[in-house]
Amino acid sequence: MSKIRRDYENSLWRKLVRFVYGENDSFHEKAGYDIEHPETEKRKEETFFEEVDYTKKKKESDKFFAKYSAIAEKRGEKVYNHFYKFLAAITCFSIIMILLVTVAKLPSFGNPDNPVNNEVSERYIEQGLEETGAVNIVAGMILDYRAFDTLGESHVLFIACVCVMILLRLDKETNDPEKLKALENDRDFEPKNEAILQHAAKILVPVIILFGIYIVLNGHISPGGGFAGGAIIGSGLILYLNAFGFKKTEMFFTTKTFSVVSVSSLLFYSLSKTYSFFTGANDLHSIIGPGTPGAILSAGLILPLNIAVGAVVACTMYGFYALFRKGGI
Amino acid sequence: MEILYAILLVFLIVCATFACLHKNFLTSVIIFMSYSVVMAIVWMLLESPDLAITEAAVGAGVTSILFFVTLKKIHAMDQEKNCDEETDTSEI
Amino acid sequence: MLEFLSGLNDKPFEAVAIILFGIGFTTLFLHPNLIKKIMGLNIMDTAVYLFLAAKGFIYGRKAPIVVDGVTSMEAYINPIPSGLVLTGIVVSVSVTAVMLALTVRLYRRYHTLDIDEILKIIRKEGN
Amino acid sequence: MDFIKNFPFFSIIICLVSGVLTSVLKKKAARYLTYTALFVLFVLSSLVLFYTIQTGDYYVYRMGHYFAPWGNEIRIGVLEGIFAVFFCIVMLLSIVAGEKHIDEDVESTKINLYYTLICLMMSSLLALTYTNDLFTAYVFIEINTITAACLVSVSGTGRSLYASTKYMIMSLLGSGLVLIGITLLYDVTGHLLLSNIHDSVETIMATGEYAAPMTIIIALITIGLSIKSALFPFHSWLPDAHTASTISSSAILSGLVLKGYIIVLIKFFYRSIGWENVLKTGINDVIFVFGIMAMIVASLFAIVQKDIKRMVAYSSVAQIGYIFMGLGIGNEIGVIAAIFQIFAHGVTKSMIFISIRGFKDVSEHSTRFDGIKGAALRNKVSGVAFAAGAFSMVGIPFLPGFVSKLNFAAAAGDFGGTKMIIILVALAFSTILNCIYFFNALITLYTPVVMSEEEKAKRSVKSGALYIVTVVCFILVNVFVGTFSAQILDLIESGLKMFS
Repeated sequence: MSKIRRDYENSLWRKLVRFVYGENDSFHEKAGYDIEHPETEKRKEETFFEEVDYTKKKKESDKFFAKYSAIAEKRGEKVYNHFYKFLAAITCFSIIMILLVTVAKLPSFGNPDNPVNNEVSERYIEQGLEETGAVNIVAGMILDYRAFDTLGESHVLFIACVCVMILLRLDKETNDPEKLKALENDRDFEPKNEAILQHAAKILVPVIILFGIYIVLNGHISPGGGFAGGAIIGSGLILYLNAFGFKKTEMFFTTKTFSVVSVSSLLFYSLSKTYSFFTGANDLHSIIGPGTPGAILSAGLILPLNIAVGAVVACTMYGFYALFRKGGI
Repeated sequence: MEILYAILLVFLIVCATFACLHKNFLTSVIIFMSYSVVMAIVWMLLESPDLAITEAAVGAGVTSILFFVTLKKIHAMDQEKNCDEETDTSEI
Repeated sequence: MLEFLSGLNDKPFEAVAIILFGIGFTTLFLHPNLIKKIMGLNIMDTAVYLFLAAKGFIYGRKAPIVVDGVTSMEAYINPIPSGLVLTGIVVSVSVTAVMLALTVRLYRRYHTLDIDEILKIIRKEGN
Repeated sequence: MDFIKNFPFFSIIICLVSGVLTSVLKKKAARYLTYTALFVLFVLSSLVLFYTIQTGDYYVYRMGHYFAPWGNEIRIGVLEGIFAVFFCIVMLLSIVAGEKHIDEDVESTKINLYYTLICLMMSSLLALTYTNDLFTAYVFIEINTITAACLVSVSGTGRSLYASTKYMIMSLLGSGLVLIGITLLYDVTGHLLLSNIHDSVETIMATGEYAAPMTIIIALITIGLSIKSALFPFHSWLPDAHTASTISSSAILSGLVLKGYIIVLIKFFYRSIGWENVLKTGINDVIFVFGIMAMIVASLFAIVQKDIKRMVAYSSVAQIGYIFMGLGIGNEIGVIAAIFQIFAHGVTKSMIFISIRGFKDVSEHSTRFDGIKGAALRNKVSGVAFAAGAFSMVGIPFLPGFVSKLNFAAAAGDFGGTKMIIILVALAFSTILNCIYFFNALITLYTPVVMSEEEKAKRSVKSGALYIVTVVCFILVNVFVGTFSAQILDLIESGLKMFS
């Protein structure tokens, strides 16, 4: 009998019901990182009065009373928890149903005469090649037609890196004891220099970084571009850091290179785009021509911009990992 | 061709639910990584290769690495706290 | 009851995208644990981008890479959603990185990942 | 094309470039670069404002060689000019006032990164006012969210980290809804440019083919943006965020960040959906109800607070309720009153937060009511500033708060019907509540406290001369906005005409 009971207990449906109704033991991380919930244990081995002298009994009853008021307050909170979770589950479910109903009424999937395929996308495809010179129309659209979005985009990545720096960077001259303690034990988290990882990295890292550079350089010809290539180069650097440790990576990638590379490529991006926007807005002739499509050095500004964006993305991705791991780049 | 769409989409939904429902963090991050990879494949099917490469490199790659490094950092802080207080914590 | 959902059967990708959006939204909204919240956030964002990419797809047309000079509109799908989703993916990564940095700092300060627990500790200690 | 038309674009690029540069400069260099950048911005924006007033019509600035639906475009009219000048003034004054206190709160090695956040926050605010494209607005909303969350958590105390996480989660819920709204809107109309969307929306409203999804889209974007601008039911992140952050961050957060999203909402209502269609869908009544509830309930919450900063934060939630109530009334004067309230609240609330930090200096870093008893007598300047801010919030003439309350009453009068009664009752009731908690704070601040000698020594730290000068400037700006409100209202009216 108990075997069926136990199967029923941890079957998926029972878990979903308990998730919806908020008994949080199926999700509350017992195995994970939370501290065990003290009050559930405490209540089990709670002892009542024994024969003790008056002062001790007074203290005992005070503690006893405090515990009961805690339990009452805890129950109030539990009721609130249940109510809040139930209400929240209802709102989420209603939002999903409303969205499903609206999507059912929207134009159908994949038919050519949707309102989306209008003269805007037609011009991107028809004149995309000779106006921007980019074989990959999406890259042409991102870096030439709607370049202001992508300018904002690379600044989103830059500001995220600044935020992570503010939060996680451990500077030597901070007087905050908690930070200094964190500073030492980060240092001893050097990777463990296993032979397997190092041999694999010796083969993989050059291939990954070469592939990343290929994706960046061919951004305007084949799919990919600055973001994808930068992320690939960034993960190649992370693999190198994991395999050979901080000392070796700091030989060629320190805070100085990080700030020089990311700031110079962001400045190049902003200034070149300022030039092309300014010339465009005031109908001046800009010296950047679309070049012969298909060749590497074609598509006007798109190639240098792809390299700049690739550099920013690579530095930022590596910066994220190094800041999390070591509290400094 | 339809069957492939159906299999991938069902896989996506299953991955998403289990990534959120699973108790252990490491397993849910791995399930999340597979969710990103399958999403990259779905974008290949939807004829947009740019997104597939970016999602694979950025979504499956860097986001999962950040999750792993956060778990490692938290586990490290847990160990350091434990050697102060000698309470046991379960393995990841 | 399901006749108003009948419009969905020829729209597989959008329906799945909305379901994934629901899963992500619910997890972000309901789950007390911070790492699961961030995962829910990621699932919510990728679901919206799947929806956006599915809107650009046209049956029988190829990816918007000009192949041997053919530049007629009938040969390629709509490039605009791809451009928007590319921008969106990088936004999701940067937001995830900032949220994870906050989680690490919170764990270093409060040694728990449960946001309700943290509120209790703040109320008790006052800072 | 005369050169002055480039200034809005130049101001955005100046912010972005100075943001990137400050991340590598030293502390002092980064500080002065930010000041010069913001001052140049102020000059450029005021020149653009005068230019648009002279020409009397908006102009469109094409970013790059391709016209609007294909390339990006920003659109500058009188209203955008006023917003830009307002943002520059409040940002500049908040940072200069907080200079000495930022050194105390933020780690010395990270102060240049703090100024990076300030510059990029400024660029996102300017881009949000100028942009005419919905997806560019989404990208800069994200920049705004990340910078605001980091401004809250920059001081690094446990409470600010918790407030920043909570703010980030609620804000990302909001931008998730905005993103799915934009996707559905793009799918139904086929355009991302606000003015082109308007034509497709007209046809949709006429044929009624996608009418149901249209209301859902408007509802999604409105709810998303109201979550981000802390409208009443979604305001739970605001009190924690404003109490825990540093002096300039809380001034900027309450004065400017909330306003950026409301500007995008007004632009979305006016330019892409069209004000009549919004009235037809009835979304403005929902906003009206939430605004009224915010005015009443948030003021009640503010009364029971024991910490002066939390009290002011809850009064911010009430003032945001005013703005949304103004939008919800539905007639032209209501929107004008709401926009004037954006300026009035921005200028006054930043001054109040700055003055609270002055009290904190002279009462051993405690902002609780029992801690700051009599603080205004010790720190005269912030006492006067807080009094001016309180009078403006309560609605004493010659101060901005009074003029906005007057406009709301006029808008209610013009609209008439049951709404008028509700508005007038709500206005009167919330003004009384305002009086209760602001005068209560004033009384505690001005009650003399007998202190022993060493207590007096401990509590008489002198805030710098720069702080005093900027607080005086803040008071002058407030009085200016209060007295010249007639001209400002005309500017807003003419701006609104060319806004759609």
